[in-house]
Amino acid sequence: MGFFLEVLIGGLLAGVLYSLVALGFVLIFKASGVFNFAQGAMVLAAALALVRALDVMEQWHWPFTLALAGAFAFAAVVMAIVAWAAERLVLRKLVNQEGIILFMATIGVTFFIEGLAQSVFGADVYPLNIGLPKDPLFILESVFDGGILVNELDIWAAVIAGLLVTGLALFFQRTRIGRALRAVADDHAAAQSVGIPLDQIWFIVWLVAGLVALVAGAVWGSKLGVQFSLSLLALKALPVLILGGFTSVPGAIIGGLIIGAGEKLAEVFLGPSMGGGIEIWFAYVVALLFLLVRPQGLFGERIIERV
Amino acid sequence: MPGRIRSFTEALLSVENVSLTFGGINALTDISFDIKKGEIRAIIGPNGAGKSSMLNCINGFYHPQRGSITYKGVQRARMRPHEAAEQGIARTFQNIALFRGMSTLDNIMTGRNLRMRTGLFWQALRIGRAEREEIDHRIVVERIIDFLEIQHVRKVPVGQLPYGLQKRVELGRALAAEPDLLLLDEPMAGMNLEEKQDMCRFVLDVNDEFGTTICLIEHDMGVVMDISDRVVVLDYGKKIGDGMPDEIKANQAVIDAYLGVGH
Amino acid sequence: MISKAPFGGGAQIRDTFPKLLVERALTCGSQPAYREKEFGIWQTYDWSRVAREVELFAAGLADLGFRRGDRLIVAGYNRPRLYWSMCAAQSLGGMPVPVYQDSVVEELSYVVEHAGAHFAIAEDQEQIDKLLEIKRSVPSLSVLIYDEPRGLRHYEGLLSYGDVQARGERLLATKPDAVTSEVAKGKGSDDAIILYTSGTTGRPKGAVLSYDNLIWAAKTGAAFDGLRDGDELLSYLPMAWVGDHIFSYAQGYIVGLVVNCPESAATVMNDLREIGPTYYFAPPRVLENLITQVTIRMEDAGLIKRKLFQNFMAFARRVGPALLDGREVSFVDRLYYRMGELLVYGPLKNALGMSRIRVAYTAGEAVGPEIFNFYRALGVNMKQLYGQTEASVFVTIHPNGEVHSDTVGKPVADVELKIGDTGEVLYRSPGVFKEYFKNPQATKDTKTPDGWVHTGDAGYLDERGHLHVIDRARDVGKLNDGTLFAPKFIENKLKFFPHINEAVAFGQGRDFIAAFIDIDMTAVGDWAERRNITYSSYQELASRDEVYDLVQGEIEQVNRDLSFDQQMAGAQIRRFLILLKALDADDGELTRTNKVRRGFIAERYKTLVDALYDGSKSARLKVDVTFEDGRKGTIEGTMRIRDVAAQAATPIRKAS
Amino acid sequence: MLYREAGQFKASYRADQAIFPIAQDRFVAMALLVIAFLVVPFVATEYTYRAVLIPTVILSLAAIGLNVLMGYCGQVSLGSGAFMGVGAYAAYNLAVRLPFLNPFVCVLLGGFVAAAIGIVFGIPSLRIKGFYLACATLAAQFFGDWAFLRIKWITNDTPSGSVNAPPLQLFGLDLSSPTANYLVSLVFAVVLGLGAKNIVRGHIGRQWMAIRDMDIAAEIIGVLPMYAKLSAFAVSSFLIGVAGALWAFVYLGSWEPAAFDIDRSFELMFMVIIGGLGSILGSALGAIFIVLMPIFLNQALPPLGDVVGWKISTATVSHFESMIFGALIVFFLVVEPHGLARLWLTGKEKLRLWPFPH
Repeated sequence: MGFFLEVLIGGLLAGVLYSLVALGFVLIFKASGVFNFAQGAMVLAAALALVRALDVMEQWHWPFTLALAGAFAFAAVVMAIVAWAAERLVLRKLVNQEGIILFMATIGVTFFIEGLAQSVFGADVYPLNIGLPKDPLFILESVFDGGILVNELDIWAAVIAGLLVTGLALFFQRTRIGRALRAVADDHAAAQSVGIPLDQIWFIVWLVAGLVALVAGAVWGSKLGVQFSLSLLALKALPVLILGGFTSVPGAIIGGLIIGAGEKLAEVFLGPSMGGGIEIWFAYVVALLFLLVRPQGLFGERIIERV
Repeated sequence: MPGRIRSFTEALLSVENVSLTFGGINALTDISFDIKKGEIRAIIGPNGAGKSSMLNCINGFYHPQRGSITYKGVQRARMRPHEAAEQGIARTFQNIALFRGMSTLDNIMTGRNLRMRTGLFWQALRIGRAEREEIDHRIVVERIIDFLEIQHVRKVPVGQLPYGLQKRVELGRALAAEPDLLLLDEPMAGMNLEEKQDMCRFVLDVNDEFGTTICLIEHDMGVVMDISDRVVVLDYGKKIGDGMPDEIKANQAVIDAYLGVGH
Repeated sequence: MISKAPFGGGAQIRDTFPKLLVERALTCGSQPAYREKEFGIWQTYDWSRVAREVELFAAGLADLGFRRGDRLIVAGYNRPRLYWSMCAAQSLGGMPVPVYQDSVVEELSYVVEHAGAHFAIAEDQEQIDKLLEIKRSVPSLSVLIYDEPRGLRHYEGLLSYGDVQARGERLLATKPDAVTSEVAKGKGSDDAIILYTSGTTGRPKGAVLSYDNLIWAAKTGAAFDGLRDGDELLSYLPMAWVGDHIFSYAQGYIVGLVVNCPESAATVMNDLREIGPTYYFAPPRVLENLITQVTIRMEDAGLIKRKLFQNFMAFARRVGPALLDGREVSFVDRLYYRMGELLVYGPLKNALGMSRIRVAYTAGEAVGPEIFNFYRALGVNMKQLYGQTEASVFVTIHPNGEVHSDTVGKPVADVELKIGDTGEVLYRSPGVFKEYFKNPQATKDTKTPDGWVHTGDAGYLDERGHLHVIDRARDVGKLNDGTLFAPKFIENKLKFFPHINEAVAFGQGRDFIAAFIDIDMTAVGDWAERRNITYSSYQELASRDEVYDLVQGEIEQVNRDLSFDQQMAGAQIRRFLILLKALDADDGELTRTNKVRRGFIAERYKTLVDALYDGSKSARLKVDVTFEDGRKGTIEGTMRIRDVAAQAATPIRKAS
Repeated sequence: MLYREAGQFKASYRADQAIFPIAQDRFVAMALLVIAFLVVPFVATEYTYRAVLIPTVILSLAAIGLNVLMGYCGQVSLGSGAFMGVGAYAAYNLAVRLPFLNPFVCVLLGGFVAAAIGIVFGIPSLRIKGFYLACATLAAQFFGDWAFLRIKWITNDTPSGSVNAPPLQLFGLDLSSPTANYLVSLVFAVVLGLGAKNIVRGHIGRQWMAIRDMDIAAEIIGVLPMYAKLSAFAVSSFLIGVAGALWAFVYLGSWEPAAFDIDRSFELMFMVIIGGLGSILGSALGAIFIVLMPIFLNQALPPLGDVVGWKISTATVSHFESMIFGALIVFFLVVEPHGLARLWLTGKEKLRLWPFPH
């Protein structure tokens, strides 16, 4: 039982990180109807920018906090540039094309960003330390003997994710831009009425998604080290989206948790009997079965077809 | 040929007390009427009267919550659109629904697909049966192209055609299915007078040469009155008139609806 | 397609088209005879199919009471079935009477009545409607047959082409030789067809042509330009026109041309391109339109393409015709022309559907040399022919290697030409028509007892044996010394110059030719500007010395041309004056179609005409005019009269 | 300019519906075939076979397969790599378990197995569209990756997980030489490519395109979405599967699951987009392009780098590669969604209209 809980919690915490990536997708999809396959690549780019900048600044013997701040600032700027380029060079040109075309375009963007980021920042594995403690802790020792092992980093990750989500929630509810974004999600004409030009909105939303990617990159980076595999996170996040629905922030969170927990449990309890390594597809199969029952996802809106 | 009086007996399709709602909105309320074999039946009404919804019910794209639709004497349960097609119901759409990536010829050829049977293997070889079948149906389609006078755009992708021609191609695609019941959703919408007259001629010729029963929707009364045998008038999802064109012209409720009086 | 030989193969001498059809069906039954663009492809009918169609239709006609000598009106656009119906009528010893499909009810009605036809076949509803209207006033017209059923569903008392054939089938079942026996009775001397000439003056006249006429014409024409079995032809000109009847019908049977019928009049250009005929006829206006289209389309082309095009076309105009005529061309030029062929001429001919043309004719009106040569330059073997309905078309044609844009060629085999003392062209040939149907008077006027036919055209033969047609005979006069005087001929030569808008030549019954010149205000206007010659009004400009010099120069040029032309050398312009006012239809000086009304002008400007001939150096004009805004007024002024030196007659060489 | 269409009239529907209605095109096509079959074998070197010709030919076939699904039926798939794998492993298993079967028979059968699996993974397409479907196909991809790696039975329990193809021979003659490999692949590609072309211009192809262009209208005129979509999945997977089997048997010889991972899927998708959605010819052009581009970069970039004194490693080259591909995808989607094939057609039209501009 304790072991089960341990696995479960581990899974949930991993799921939080999936949610982080999924969030980026949702933001962009809501605002521009674009399924941004490049989200993973953005995570990679952000993390690379962050870690490389950090190294450089530490070489300059800046105090850690300052270096960290500087590095984040730099990474943020990089994401801003990415967002700007994406809007100016891709979205604007493909405005009111059907979704699938845009989707394929973002696959192109993915490859471009990956190539660029790696040729600029390098393609090795870079350990990232942003000061998050990594010690394992044991909780609930009173309940189970030996307690339950959780990684402190994961807890922090969860906290950060929590903050981020609340932040976004506030941003969407409270700020004018946030409301504008929601308006756009409903229909583009409405956006004009809010008084913010579409291209700006897209830029902003891509920027926000970029920042989310940065956070995700930072957390994953400090967990696994910054490396190419980060960009494959995108693939991890897809089932989350299918589950949660492309248009719902809470959906992303909950979907993330379900998938995270589900795949860990499956790996531990079913995996062995199936030769292991089933987590790479388990999430998908779950999502897929789910699709057939409820195509619009847990929280997505239903689409009514007309002639 | 205005004011022609033709009488028909056998009902091809009858609609009984059909009601349709979309999440609270009543698109259709308790509609009943019938379409007789061989006639030209018009459903008219101001925009948003529920005309298209009615058509969508008839060819199984929407499923009314209440009421029944009897076609060829069979009261039918929920049927999918392609089943309706198999039963000989073809239609055109208000805002043209052609296959933009395909040529005029191919678009009309798709109208024959129900009758084309050869399987993948023979298709891949494209010899013997497959090729013969293709040619046989091409012959039929060419007759239709000739009939609609669109020879000159035979091989042009429909996306490049002017609006009026696209409407014609769409009619051709419906005709290719050799339907018993042809549903036309605003065939003259957005046409100039000349195009409208052409379309009227085609509608009459179709009814005349192939004896096809036609049910057409229009929102402006003018044209329809001249070509249809009987007219149903809808307004806000309710039937407010049904009869010969002349009766309809005289019907006060109809006049009000068109003048926007009442409600 | 048919099991037994049609008509039982009874006929021996192939002296009628029905008999020729039998022969073709037997000897080359599976070769294509007719094609029609229908339902997206060229539906092809081979000879045995045609034979079968004709026999069935003929039988049907017979069953309907069509007898030897009856006439069948054929109304519509070129369609295989209409051609077949002609042959069917002939099978029964009847005469088809093709009519112009665009002729209005009145004209048509006259023809139907005059031909006394009981039968008519029409292409479609349009023609049927006309015939039905006629039927009311001409009750003798009893049987109406249609080809295209579209829209005729509710018409009463019509027969479809199919109905007739069905009747035919029934008849043949009981009486298998119903048609064959009739065909066997036919002789070459029988009347084959009546072609009504759309009368420019008075009622149309129906020229009756016999099989002998037509078969001679078809054979001679084919021999002249080496037409062969399987040559492709697009038949798009009115079936009522003798040319189409020879090319698309007679030569079909004689040579075995494949006759291709376009989808519709609107698609002719495209169909022409698809078929790529080897044998082609086009009236001058068609040729002109084509060139216009080409120029317009080239205008939107990029600079390089345009330059390329202009450059090569200019070159082609120099070398192309020479190559066609097989004259000496330097190796370099040949090479350059090959290049042009690849880059411009080939693609252009391809676009015009002329890639495969071996011989092309134009006739009718005079064709401008620049138009004519455009096609020769491209390597299209374009020729002029001169012909008439009464001659079964062929009188003269340009022989290969002797194509001169200023002549209409040499007489074809068996054609005798002579120039009447009035200068009128007369001919005699085996193709000469029998008579005008029910019109002995007209026949007598046109055809001399010994078989010479008056063309009504004035012309002459040069010593190359080429015929020049200069004018309608009735306009041609003579100077006192007896030299031929063809005013239109001279006026046209003058009008070739951009500065001359109109010209009026006098000379009938005078000692020499004098002319009024009406300058082209705009052309002369900017000519003057470029020489900064100042002027305030038309009158002033018209009386400037420089302008007189200009015009004089051009008149001398005309005289020089005339002098090359030993017939015309005597008829040169000796004096002229430039009118102070433009000739104007509002003043009745021109017809509404802008043709000069010579007589009227001679009257109105009598004083000036006299001045031209009494040797005075100037003449005074005072004349009422109507201005654009309709106000009346008078113009007066004095005009100088100039003498022009005559050129000595020069021997031919430099001509053409 | 080179076209001379006057006189090329069509007297039968068969002629009118021919793949190459224009004589000049027929000639070019024939010439290409002759070159590919008779000339190339005499000039190609071992390297060109291995690096260029064989990959191009086999991947063309795979691209045609994907194009059937994406370009003609409008169903996006990111799982084509896995389907190549299915074909490959199916063929492998048939070969090892039924040794009496000729390897090429196994290749074909592998295609059919892939078709079957394709239909299964196509079922979601009946409920879901667009990128939802894309995700579904990704599932196929990952499931494939996993199965090839973890299900030992598939790899016949080979410890390393890498498997070997049976020796290639037909009627006793050995086909292991590069030339033979090339010709074999070419035969498969040409024959199956022709078959695909025939299907897409027949009524089934029209049903696919109808679904692609406007699925609702298609259903209303009687197209069965299920039949249309699943048949597209089947045909597509069959072609891809055969290509996969060839890739394994003829090109790789011995291979590991990685040979059919998601990068292969993306590679194929790029071929289709760059080559031209909805064009058989485009698929081939795309394959040629995608195969040649890296080779070209590897040749061209390092020297260029030296010029500006910058040492370019192969890793960097591969990064450039993915940048360029990424950029190209966006470029084509923005500028010419119908890819190289459309560019080709436009050029051809210009030639036909020459000297006229339009």
